[in-house]
Amino acid sequence: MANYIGSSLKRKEDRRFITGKGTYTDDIVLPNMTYAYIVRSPHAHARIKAIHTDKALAHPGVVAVFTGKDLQDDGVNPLPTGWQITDSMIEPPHPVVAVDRVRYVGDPVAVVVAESRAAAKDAAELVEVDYEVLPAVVDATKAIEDGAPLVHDEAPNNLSFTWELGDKAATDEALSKAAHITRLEIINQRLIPNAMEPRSAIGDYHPARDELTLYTSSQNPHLIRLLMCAFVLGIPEHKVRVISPDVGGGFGSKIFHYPEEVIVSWSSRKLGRPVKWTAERSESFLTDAHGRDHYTVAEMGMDEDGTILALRVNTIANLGAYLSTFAGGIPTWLYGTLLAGQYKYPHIYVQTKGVFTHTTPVDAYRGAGRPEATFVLERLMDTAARELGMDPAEFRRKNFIPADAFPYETPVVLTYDSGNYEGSLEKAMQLIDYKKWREEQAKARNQGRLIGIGISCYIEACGIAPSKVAGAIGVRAGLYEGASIRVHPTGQVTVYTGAHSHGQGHETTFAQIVADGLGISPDNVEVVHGDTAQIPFGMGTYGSRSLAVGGSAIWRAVEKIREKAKKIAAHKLEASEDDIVFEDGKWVVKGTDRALTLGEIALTAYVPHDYPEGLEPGLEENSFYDPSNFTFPFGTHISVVEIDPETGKVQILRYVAVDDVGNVINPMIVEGQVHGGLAQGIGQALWEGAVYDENGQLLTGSMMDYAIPKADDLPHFEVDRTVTPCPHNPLGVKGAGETGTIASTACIANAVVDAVSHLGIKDIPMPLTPERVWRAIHGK
Amino acid sequence: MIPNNFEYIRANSVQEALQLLSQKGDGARLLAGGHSLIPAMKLRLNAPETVIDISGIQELASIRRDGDRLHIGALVTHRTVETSDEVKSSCPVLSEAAALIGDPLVRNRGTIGGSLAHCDPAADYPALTLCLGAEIEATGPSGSRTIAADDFFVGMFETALQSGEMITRVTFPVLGKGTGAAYEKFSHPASRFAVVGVAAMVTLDGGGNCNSVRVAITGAGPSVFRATKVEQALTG
Amino acid sequence: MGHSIKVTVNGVTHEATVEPRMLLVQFLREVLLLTGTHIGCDTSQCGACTVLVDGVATKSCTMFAVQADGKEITTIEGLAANGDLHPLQKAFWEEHGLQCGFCTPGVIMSSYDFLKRNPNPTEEEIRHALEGNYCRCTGYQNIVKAVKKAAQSMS
Amino acid sequence: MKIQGDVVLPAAPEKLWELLLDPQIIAEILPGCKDLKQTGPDHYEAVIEAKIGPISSRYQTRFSLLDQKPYESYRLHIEGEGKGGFVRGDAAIRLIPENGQTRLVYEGEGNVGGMIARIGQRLVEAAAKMLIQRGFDDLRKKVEERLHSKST
Repeated sequence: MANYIGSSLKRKEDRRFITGKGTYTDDIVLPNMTYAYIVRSPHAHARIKAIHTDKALAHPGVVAVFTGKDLQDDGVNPLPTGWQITDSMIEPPHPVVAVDRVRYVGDPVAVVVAESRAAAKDAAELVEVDYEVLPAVVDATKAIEDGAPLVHDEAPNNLSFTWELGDKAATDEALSKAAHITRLEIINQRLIPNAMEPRSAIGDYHPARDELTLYTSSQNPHLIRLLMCAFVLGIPEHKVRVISPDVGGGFGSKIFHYPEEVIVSWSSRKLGRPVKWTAERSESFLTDAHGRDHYTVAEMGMDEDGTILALRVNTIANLGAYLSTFAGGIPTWLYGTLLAGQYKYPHIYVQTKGVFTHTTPVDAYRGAGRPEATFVLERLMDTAARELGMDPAEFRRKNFIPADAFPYETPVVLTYDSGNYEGSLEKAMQLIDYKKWREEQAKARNQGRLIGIGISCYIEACGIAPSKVAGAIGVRAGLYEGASIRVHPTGQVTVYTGAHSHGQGHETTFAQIVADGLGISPDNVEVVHGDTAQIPFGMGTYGSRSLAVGGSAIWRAVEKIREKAKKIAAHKLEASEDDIVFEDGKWVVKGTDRALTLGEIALTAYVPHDYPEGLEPGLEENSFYDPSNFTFPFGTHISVVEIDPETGKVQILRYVAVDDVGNVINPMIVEGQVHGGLAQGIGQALWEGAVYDENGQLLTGSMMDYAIPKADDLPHFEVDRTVTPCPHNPLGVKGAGETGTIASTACIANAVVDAVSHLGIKDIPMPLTPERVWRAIHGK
Repeated sequence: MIPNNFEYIRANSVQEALQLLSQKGDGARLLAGGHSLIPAMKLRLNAPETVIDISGIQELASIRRDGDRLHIGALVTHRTVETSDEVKSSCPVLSEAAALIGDPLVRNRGTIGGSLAHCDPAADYPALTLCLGAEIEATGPSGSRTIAADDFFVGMFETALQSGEMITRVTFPVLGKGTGAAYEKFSHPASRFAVVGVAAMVTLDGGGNCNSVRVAITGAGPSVFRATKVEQALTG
Repeated sequence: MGHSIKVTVNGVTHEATVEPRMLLVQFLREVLLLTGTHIGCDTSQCGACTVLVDGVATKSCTMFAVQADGKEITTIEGLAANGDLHPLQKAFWEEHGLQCGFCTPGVIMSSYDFLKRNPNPTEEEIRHALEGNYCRCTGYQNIVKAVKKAAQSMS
Repeated sequence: MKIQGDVVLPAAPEKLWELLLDPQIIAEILPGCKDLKQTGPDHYEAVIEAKIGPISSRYQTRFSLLDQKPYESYRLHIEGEGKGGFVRGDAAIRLIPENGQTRLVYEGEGNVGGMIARIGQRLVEAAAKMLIQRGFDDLRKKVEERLHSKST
């Protein structure tokens, strides 16, 4: 019997993708379909004085033109936010289509529905909007100043919330007694996710059945249905089916409930015809929720011998114009709680101000809060080590939480499940030959060459999360996961999971789990995801939760199937239940060669002629798994860079990633996740960054200006692992989807600064473009 | 992603293209490789009334060496320049520079004539053309004329081409013994346009002195220009 | 307004009338319903729409359908002959050269053209060859491996 | 986007003033200006066709000549909307006499919004400078022409 768990099985889903047979939302064509084009505000802040739609309506092929007022008059409610950060958090309404004011460039203003995309787009040019342009504010640090233009009248100083965590008094006191304080001012720049598939949605309403199907490129179909039905449209959930078919990447940006999902659903109900909307890339730049955008002042205090005493962090987080679905939680709970990192120090205080600006809403982007926390902490670790005259690896080692201290409770409310931080650091240092590179660096400096070595030791809290904890920290949703396993009479299996794959390979990983669990081939396991009509319930995929939570739910369902199968096997094999064991993929009478396979048992379950008394026929089980804690993957990444002193260009010479994500189901897929995460994290360090002008125009609004890493930008990554199983979920797994992003940004920034630190440079703001690095080197 | 509507006409010869140009006037644009025009049309930043597709005009798609001159037809793609043995042996820097334009897919369709006529301030070919002292053949209703590269690049997106004219050929010198040329480019990480690109050609005399130097810079001004002070400093 | 065109796509000749402004990618996706070719951007950068036009890898978003008149187009759907996967398709599968799959058809079609010209490429050459194809999932490492493997298996 | 610069015009401020406020001259020096209409004292409307390489955009434009201090200074405010987005500009213009000629100094803010701002980032500032430069070059020519035709 093959052991599928732990093997690099080729992905089951790939055949359709490599032959062009994937089905993404925009690939779906329905009979009688219409197309929506959305007129968007070109101004960051303006009052809408009037909207003239008559010319657009008269354009050939136009079916309807709707404005925000049409939706409002029809009882469409604003979009909800799903995370309440403080009791006093200010949540201004977020209209699906703007009614009297627009608050960012891209805010929907009107919707043109037509027989073709071309007609809709042509007619959209004929919609005339009279704006009274108002002053805008784009920088969160300026937005909280007195007299700044207000994004929402109900939010004075543009403040949605001030959130804090940790013991301020103790932290202040510890810092006041510290022998040395390292201070950094950090801008974690705004990023634009750019999943390769632009968002798309189709509303398909059947008047006779009063049923609505929404196809949407979402990571999160069940939650979208809940939010849209219960909060926005006020329609019965059981009459709505949300399907997220193949989704071309998400990285967080497709978690959220977007206006366009409501627009196509509502329009379809109005018109009785399917309505499709697909973003053009320039629309994606404006309207996909952005990521990061923090301004932070961080101070770390040490005693004489380099033991960390306390950390104080003040962050101003730009939330954009409205609160997106998880917006508040990212720069607070998913950020502040991670500031202990891998280190044992007693006092942390973090304060975050969540600030509205006239920019695209900001929400989770791969890593979501945790890359920002890692960046703050790991930049401080390197800077502090340098200031103390210690080797940065040594300084970290000195302050690590020791391997025997788990479970470990941090000063910022988390309890780490398991870890071996020294282990991953050691392994990474060996792999890259740290000592040799330090020698190389010294030699290079003598020759006027600039070589830098960057270390980043990270911790991640993921596999989000126990529902009870989620509730306590203001999440307006449970964070369990649902699964259902249906064993067909032939012994083949369909697995229904509430997790959603948009590239992560669930159809394979989950099949491996079920195959091992039930003694069948993964070829006989079909994984269904992304359809609310088929799956009991789900919380979607984000926060590296699919395997840890969704996989565990599947495992629980497997156990239930095994229990029932055991009863059937005992009956058929005329043995006591206690004597039946599951071995080598079969139900065996202990110590004999008498055994039944799943197929034999399943047939019996569906043709129960000879069957245990009182047992229900059929073989199908549901499970809802609510974890008892987050999982805490960790690791060490080390990079070596060389900077061309004449141009400031950074070249990555080596990149070693040692991650610990607990047990690994499919190493090939885990490595692939790490590679992709690295590309995005390195992208932030070196190239990516959203730039607005002071009037709120997005200047990096296309792939011509926003630099997404390309094949020849990136090095060959050396990826390895240590394995410290998660003690609290049945598979012993931790999340693996975000580690690369979390570690790599700080890793590269540390390497770049290390390369030029002997020139007296303490910090260079990201992205570390040639120009910025060159200016730093040449003091300009 | 959907341009405004327009009239599409395919021209099968230079003659036909010129007739259409004069007939359709200012509202007409020539379509060669399409990699500047079509993106602008997709974003509706440009909406020509008529598009005259010249991409199929065979007579403009060849490379020919004639003594110490290398003639490249206006519709020769970047990929052809990059891979042509004739170009590699006669004027290797051109091949090397062509290999740096955009990305391979852009190079598969983009043309030298299109690039020069478009005259993007950060494009690569203008720097090469200017540095190597190439000549641009412009053909209009009254026949062909030759424009020296030094006179061709007028400003941002502006050339010496007159309304009704089109580029039909670009003629480069064959680099002889003692002459070397190079192109170095610092690419924008997103667009791969030149943040700055420098083309230089140096001819040495028998004694190893610089007989002549030409240096052209792209990306650093409204249009490509010659770095005359650098040239003077290096000559002699 | 409409132009009659005759285009051979994956060996099948289609006749259609198209508006001049219809892009080749829209023709493939919306008229022929060959939705394996994707649209990832509107500035002709990402390469998700790459197909072969008379054998040359082309961004089908940067060519009008009317320009494809008389030409032979190959899309990802036409790459597997008689149901046998092309070595590139196999290699992408074996080396985990894809995750969400959205950029994959374009990457494969670009690689196809590239390997024809350079059957035995180095890693660096492969990386340069894929400069016009963006992938946001894989970090490119396994794409590079896949192209290399395909090259080996084709030689 | 900050806009600033200066240009020397071959006449004293007193002779220039009238020309600077002359709608016909304005129509001729605004690049791509068509259909200039006066909508009130010192308030105008025009269609401006901006053509810069690949980008060609029509703007429905309103502009005003404000805060006029004859022979010394005024403020030019311009607002336009078109398919590619919008343009807005506000510039203070000062006339400084210089040896019988005038140094015209302009300083202000220009904003471009919409698709052009997002896509044309690489080009917007350079293009704006070029158009302004061209406008003033044309102005100098017009001034020369007018003065020449008056003197003959």
